[in-house]
Amino acid sequence: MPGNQQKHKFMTPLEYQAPADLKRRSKLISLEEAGKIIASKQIVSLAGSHSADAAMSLIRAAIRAGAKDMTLIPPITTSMAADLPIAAGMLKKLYLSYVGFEIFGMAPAFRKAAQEGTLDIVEADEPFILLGTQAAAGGKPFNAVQYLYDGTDHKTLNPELKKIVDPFTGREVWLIPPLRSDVFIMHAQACDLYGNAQCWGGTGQERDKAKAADIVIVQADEIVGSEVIQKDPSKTTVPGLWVDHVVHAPFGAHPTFSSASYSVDDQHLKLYIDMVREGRAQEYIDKYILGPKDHFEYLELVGGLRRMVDLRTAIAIRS
Amino acid sequence: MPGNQQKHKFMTPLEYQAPADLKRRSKLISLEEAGKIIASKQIVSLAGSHSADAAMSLIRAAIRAGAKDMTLIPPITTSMAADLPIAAGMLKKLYLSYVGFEIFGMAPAFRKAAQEGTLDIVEADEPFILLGTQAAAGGKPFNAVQYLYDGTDHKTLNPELKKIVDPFTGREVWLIPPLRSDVFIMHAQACDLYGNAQCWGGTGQERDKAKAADIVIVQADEIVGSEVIQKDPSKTTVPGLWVDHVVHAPFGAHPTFSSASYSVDDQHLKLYIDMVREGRAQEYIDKYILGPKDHFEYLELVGGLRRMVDLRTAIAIRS
Amino acid sequence: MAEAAFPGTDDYSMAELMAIVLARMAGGGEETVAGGGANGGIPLAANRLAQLTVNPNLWLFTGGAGVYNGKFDTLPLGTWDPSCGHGAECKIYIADVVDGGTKGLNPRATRIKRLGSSGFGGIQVDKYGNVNMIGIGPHPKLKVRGPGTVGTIWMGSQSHNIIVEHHNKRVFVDKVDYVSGAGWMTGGNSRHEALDGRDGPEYVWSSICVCDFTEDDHRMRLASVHPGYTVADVVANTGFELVIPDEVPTTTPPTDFELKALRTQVDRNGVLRKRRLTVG
Amino acid sequence: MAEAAFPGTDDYSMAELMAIVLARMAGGGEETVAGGGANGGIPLAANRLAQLTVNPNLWLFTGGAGVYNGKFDTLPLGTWDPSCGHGAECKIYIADVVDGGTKGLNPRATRIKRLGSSGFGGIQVDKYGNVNMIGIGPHPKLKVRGPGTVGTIWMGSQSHNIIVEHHNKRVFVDKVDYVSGAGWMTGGNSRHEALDGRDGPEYVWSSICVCDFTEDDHRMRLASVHPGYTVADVVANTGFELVIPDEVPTTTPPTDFELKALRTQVDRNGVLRKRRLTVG
Repeated sequence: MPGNQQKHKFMTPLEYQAPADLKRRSKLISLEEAGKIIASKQIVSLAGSHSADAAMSLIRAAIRAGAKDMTLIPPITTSMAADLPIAAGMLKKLYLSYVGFEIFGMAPAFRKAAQEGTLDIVEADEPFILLGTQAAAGGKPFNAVQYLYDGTDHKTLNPELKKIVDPFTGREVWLIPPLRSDVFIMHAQACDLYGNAQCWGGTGQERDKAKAADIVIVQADEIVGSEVIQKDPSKTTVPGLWVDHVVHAPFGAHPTFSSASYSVDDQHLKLYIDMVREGRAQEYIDKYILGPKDHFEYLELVGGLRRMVDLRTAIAIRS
Repeated sequence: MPGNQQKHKFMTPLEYQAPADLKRRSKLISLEEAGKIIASKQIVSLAGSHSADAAMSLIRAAIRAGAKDMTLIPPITTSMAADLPIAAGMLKKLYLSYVGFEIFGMAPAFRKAAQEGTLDIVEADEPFILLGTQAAAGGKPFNAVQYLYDGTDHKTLNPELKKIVDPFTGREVWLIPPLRSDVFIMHAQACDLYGNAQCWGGTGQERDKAKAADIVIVQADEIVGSEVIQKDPSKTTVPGLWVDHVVHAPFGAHPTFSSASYSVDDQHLKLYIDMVREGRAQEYIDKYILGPKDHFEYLELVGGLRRMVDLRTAIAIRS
Repeated sequence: MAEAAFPGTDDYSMAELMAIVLARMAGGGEETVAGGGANGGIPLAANRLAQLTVNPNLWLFTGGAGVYNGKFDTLPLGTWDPSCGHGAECKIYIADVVDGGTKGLNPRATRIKRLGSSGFGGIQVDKYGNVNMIGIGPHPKLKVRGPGTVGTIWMGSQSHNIIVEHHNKRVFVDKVDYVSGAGWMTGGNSRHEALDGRDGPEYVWSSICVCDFTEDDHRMRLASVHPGYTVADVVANTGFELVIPDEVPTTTPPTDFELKALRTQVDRNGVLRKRRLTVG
Repeated sequence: MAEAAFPGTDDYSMAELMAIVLARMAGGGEETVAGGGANGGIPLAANRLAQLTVNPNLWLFTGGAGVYNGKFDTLPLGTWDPSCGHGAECKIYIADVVDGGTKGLNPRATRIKRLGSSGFGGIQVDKYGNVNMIGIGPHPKLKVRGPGTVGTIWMGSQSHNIIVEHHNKRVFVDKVDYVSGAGWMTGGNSRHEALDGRDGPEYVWSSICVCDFTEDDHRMRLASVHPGYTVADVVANTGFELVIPDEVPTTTPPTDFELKALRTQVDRNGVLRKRRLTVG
């Protein structure tokens, strides 16, 4: 039987098919490998919310790997996760919903690029990004909304919107096209080796973004054992099945928040904003992105263990 | 100031607006009241999966309250939660995806009504129900899918499907209309007084079904304190904001499973199936639905505390 | 650009006044949902304050953090701050927010969830309450690029208020360069006709006054002026002709009860007290 | 209707044989997702068995219970049984299932998740592998009403196999009364043309044999006959002309290793051992 080449696999008993090693395959790769994968793609998609839960270590790795002229499908709201790639020349095109640093101010690289016309901006919005992503997640031709755009200038500024007559009611409705990506990069607080990723906060854009992507890469603050994941399957934000690669990046969301884990580094955000405003974007990139030889050198540069522990503690003692 | 009738509410300080009682309003009502509300509506929607997590106590209450000629938007798969209402004459119309008792056999009342032509059946399916519900959840005009129906007879059997030309690609695509309901009734393992409902299993149809309904009623095995809910907000399946009424119905999913709580009562399911098959549906309804004066009398009739404890234990000692 | 600190007293900041005045709108005990801006936290503080003092049935919505009913007593950085999640009762996903926005409030629905004092700001607001988050100048190479429009489009599906923390003629313009959030559109019946009968904004809350809209034309009308400012101050800093009624009351200032509740139960770290809004 | 228990021996039941033969398809270590039927559990047992013995990278999908990778060692009632959730790694929502189904496998996608031995049954299956879950007779007052079509429509987006536990001429018909799951449609290129080049079913697994499809016409062809049955038995119980190759092997029977693994790690309560499938 073992030597017998069968026409049909179902004729060969299981004991002759068992692999030499029954170990489940790990999806862990290095941050550097992940950066190269991202840099080899055209369209990248991100999750997170404002200055929270951004996949910053993957973005830095992609910039280090020479990512250029990419298109970004951002989350509904974001700050440095869009602004830094713009500052670094990583982006050619942006689907805009909201890029700003909230109480810390406007996004300096974004604003400059937009006003100088060096960035191709699609005048999108919250439903456009979310419903377009939902459409791509299900391989649907489009997603439809009623009346909403009639009251705004999006209908003329965003050429990707289309109007048709609803055959059920005879009324005009708006169609949003699918927004797929080549690679979706996401931050998680915890992930096992097989890609089961837990986000402890966030706005729940991860599942649709993962489904709408060809490749999914997770950066995790912590790699946890399967027993942690199995404690409560409802806490797994994205099933490992959909995840291609896992990267271990402690404090990888720095300088943004990591929900329920560590605080935003407001000092570093301000430093970034100030440097870019002052025309010193390249200096920032040279020092903080291209300078460090790996993720841990970056963490040293921004304050090391002492600062990281402070940011963790800030979550607990906020007052 | 207090006696001063202000034109604008913002002119009146908070201390003069404080209600006599600052207590948060409870949404708890009796099962009987809930039954009357359901019976006063036309279109009812259900969640659950096969013979698990069905809102059986609310269905029994609706039948007792005289519910007639309703339309049912079922979950993707269901058994007694559709069959009993058919047996009791509660339904005039059914959006069909799957009604059957799995290893226990075909659904007897459904099959009889269908073959005798006494039930109006829309030949729906999994994507039709789910995507139609999603469309209604967002007030969208329709949901679209590509190519899928081309290979089947649904395209001729289900008159609610429409075909249009996708303006983005020029290809023909299928449109599914919104499937709203007047009332969505759902089973939860736990719920607080404000409607925050936890489902410990299930297929996650609850949020969309709640959003697609005018009224939402939750039956809960247990009413829990807010502190239980606040332990982990990610475990709240449906936000209380969307819930209109909460009913306390211990073992309310009987005879179906309640996920992670108690087992299916296979003996009772078989008894039901046998009686309906033998033409004794009315006898079953008289005895088990109309006979008991309340939910606890029903539980007594089907075995009381001894049987309920057995069904709970069966979850733990399955072997 | 003068600071809008309360002239002649340090008793409260104008940001505190705005939060308190907004909170007063959510009284009554009716079940309602209300959130706050991503930026700054005035409406967020307002709605938490209302929940604790006048409306326990208010659902506090913090979409960026993805939860309902966070139990904070120190003010988060905005609705997106993950610390909004402390003691929350339920996750809220962006998909749910979008479904709520695309559906909007159906006036014929049997179950209407009134929106409390949530609001949208913008880089421009015009006399009909239209909001612009897109930018100023010819598109696409805008002279001033706005941050993007996020959910201002929801102004079209529900009656959202408008919150403006810096009152000046650059913000209050006769006609916005672009509409990203629909107010009363071009006034009169224009909005009801375009948007299925849905009402536009009820109020505009600024650092120096409150405005509402006239009943027929839906033009912006002065409703009250905050203590320390005059009708003339408002007119001088507004870039279009406001409707000015014969009598314009002074906004009822924050009471001791209100300030104490705000400072001990909502904003223990005094974020709003330290905040300086501007006029002019 | 004769029982399909293995003639001459009580060593294993035909349900056990089917589960084991199906499990063999999922060997190889490739990352794959595979589920099981709502009814009966043969594919569910098969895929759990494969996961434990030949493919640790298989994701066990139990959609009705809403989880991936439940760690059961006694057989649940079906994929909908909440006990599938023991030790699961992730929730799977019907919305995700539907998104996967409407998207299907894109042959040009860089990341293809091959489907293991999941399958759909039906009340009728025809010579091109089309499946009918709707009913028999004129619509809508059908002579025999099927349970509804649930997700059989996903046969159109991915190459799902067909599992038939009761082999007889009522199920295996020349042409199904209605198509609820698209097989190779009318044979030849018909499916590739209608469904964007997506392949149809690869195998049909029945209680007495395994069939595949011819390469050009895509007509059902006998691939092997289970021990105890003959080609003549299959032909006599099939309502259309099967393609019969010159040599039809006997299905390799379950080995001691396979039976032991099935009975001690997957189906400790012997559900499949007690199950009696039928032929004729």
